[in-house]
Amino acid sequence: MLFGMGILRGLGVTLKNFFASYYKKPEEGGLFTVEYPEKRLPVKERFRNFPFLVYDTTPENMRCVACDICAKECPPKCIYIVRDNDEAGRPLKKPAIFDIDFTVCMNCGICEEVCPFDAIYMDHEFEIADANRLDALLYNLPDLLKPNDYFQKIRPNDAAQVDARRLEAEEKKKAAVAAVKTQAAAKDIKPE
Amino acid sequence: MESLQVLVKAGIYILMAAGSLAAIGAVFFPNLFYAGLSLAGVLICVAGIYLSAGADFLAMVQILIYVGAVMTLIIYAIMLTNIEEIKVSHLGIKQILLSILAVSGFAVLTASAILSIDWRPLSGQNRLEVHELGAALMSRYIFPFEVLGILLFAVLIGAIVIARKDKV
Amino acid sequence: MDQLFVNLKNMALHLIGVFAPDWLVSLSSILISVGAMTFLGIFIMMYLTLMERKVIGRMQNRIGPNRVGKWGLLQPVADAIKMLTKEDIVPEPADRLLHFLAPVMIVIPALLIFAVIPFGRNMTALDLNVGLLYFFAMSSTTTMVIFMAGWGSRNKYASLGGMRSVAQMISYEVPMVLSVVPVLLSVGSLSTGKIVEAQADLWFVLTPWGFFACVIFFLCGVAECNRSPFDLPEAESEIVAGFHTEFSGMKFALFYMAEFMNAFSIAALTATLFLGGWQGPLLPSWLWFILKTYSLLFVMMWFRGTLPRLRADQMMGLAWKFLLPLALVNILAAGLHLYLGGPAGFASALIILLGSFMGLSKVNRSYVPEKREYVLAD
Amino acid sequence: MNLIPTEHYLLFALVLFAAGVTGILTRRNVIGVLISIELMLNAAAINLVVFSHTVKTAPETGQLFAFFVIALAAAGAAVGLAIVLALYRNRHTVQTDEMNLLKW
Repeated sequence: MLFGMGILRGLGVTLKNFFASYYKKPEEGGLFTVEYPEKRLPVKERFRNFPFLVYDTTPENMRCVACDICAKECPPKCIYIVRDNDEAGRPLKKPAIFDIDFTVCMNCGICEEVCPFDAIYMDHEFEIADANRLDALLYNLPDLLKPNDYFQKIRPNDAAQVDARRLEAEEKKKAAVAAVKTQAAAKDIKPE
Repeated sequence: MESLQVLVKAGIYILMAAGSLAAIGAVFFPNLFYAGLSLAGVLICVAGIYLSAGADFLAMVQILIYVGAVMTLIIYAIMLTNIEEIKVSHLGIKQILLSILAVSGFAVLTASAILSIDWRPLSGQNRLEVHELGAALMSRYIFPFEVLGILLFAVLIGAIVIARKDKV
Repeated sequence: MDQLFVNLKNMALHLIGVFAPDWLVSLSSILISVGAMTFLGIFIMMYLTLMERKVIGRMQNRIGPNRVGKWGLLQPVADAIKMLTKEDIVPEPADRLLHFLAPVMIVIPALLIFAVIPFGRNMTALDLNVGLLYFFAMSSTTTMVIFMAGWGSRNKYASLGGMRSVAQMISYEVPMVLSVVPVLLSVGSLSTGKIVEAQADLWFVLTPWGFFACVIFFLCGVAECNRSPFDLPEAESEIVAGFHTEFSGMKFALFYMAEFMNAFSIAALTATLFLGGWQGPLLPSWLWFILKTYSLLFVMMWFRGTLPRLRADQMMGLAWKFLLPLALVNILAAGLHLYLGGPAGFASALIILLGSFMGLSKVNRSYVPEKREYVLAD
Repeated sequence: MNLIPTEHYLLFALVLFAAGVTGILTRRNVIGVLISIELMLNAAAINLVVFSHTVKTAPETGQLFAFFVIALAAAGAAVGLAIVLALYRNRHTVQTDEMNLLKW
């Protein structure tokens, strides 16, 4: 073919691309850059950033029972839990201190998988940069606690499954309690 | 307007002074690269002198050929030959003084000859147009022009043959 | 409207003339032009960098700088501040004098070339009757300065880059000078002003030899300022950054400025020689000049956005084995066209040029091995 | 054109020529000698241009011959430097006084 044809075709492509970027829509070859701070791409549901603790209605009855499984399972060991105990010294099912060091956490989500009490889940909040490195990113209990409806807002499907499972466990437990109560009722009728 | 001419005259004298300084630099700099650069300075000052003498085509040709090509040749040669030897690039101080003495004798002689003659420039000289130069080049001086062409052609081939590395 | 800037300058001169002696007036007229040129040079350089980044961005489907200022308009200011405040490192073995002198001496010819460019009707700063030769003289002095930069910084990459870019600039200067000869044939004068006046009714690019000369001149011009497909000497992947490796801060800004000013003057001269400089139907003359020059600059950036870098031997081969013979044949065709005149000349020039173009491209066909058959082990 | 009396041009050319001659006499490096030769040729070219005003000949003679001088100087420099390169390749030196072997 003629000497310069390949070059001209290549130039044609870039020129078409140059003008397309002005009037074409993103899908059909137009400009698809999302200018970050002003416009944002929606975060996918399964996106996982640093974990947070879920509480149902008020921060007091949070789901975490300080069983320490997540602290053991965490690969980089960035979770630190101290169990709370009441005034008499008996241990309670509540953590007194629950720290996660976000500079160490690698967002792997293992704590979410191993937690038997659906207490800890991965968050979608990633703009948490801070000036000083050491204590600013060491999140303790009050910072980690977030309500359940926030959990439903950011991960609707997972939250729905978790709630369904909890409800069903609730029913089963209530049924079991009811069954125990009926048996007890039946037993104490006989002995009197 | 004559005050502007004073300015131009001063400019020419400055150019001459710079040219001679650069020439002395070109000769006496131990570092050859500096010598090359001061030669370029001389060439540009000489181009300025041509401009003042009314030969602007020549000034442009001078810059184009000399500073563009010959300087590059010289700098290529400097970079390709042995660099360490640059430091020792002057004869002993005695020879230098002797040669300066001899040359200044010659210079004084010629200067007295120059100053003794009364150079009256011809009146009615106007600035030469480039196309007049071209026409003359093609009519009166066609022979030297052709000879120059052949010579440059021969030099082209000769330089390549000499500088070629692999003696095939 | 057309003579806007000329009247502005005359008004300023009258103003000065009121209370100054006449030699000061003529001096100030020179100073006004020089000041305008220098400001233009710096202004062009700043906004060419922005234009280049925006255009190449848009070609690659991204936006290009739009953070600083409205559409990134203040980006050059930000770049300038960054470059000026950056620490100016002089490598220890480097030669102090050369390292300092090189950036200074590369900007001087870049600015001097502006004197000869006709920005509009009688808006040429210095209408020399050897205008075009002045341009070639100035652009050829940069070779020596590039050597100084490469050699001064005592760095292997820098001197290698220096040698390569000088070799490239010299081998592209020959076809560049020869491609301008047909224009001189038809105009008869070297002065850029006369060349533009001669293109009042017919732009040279519309004649066959004019088109080929324009392509050759533009390609050589792009190679002359080490841009786009010919930027091997300062290719990041090849030899770091070529001759300006060891320069940072203000010195690098000067090199950067000189490169863009050269690009602007090449585009301006191509427009002057072949696209009829400031000739144009309606708009004021200087606007026509700006339109043509910036469209040619767009083409330069277009090259940069598309074409891959040429290898060293391809680059040299293109200059000596393709552009030079084509430029010589072009002179022949232009002579024929002017001698015969009319359609006969036009046709003969066209035939000769197309024939030589096909012949040269056949000769320069790079060696492509024929299809290889692979014998698979059974 | 005669802003400056001709003598001053000639004196400037003389200075250049004298510098060139001293350069040739004192330089040990061959390239230094070539640089001095360029100086001398330039001095001659200046005289040619200046004399074209004072001597009654065709006005463009001086300039054209200066043009020829420049072209020849470029040719001379090209061959000279080619010889320097060849010399350097064989003798690994560019010092003038080490080239005393007549037979190659």
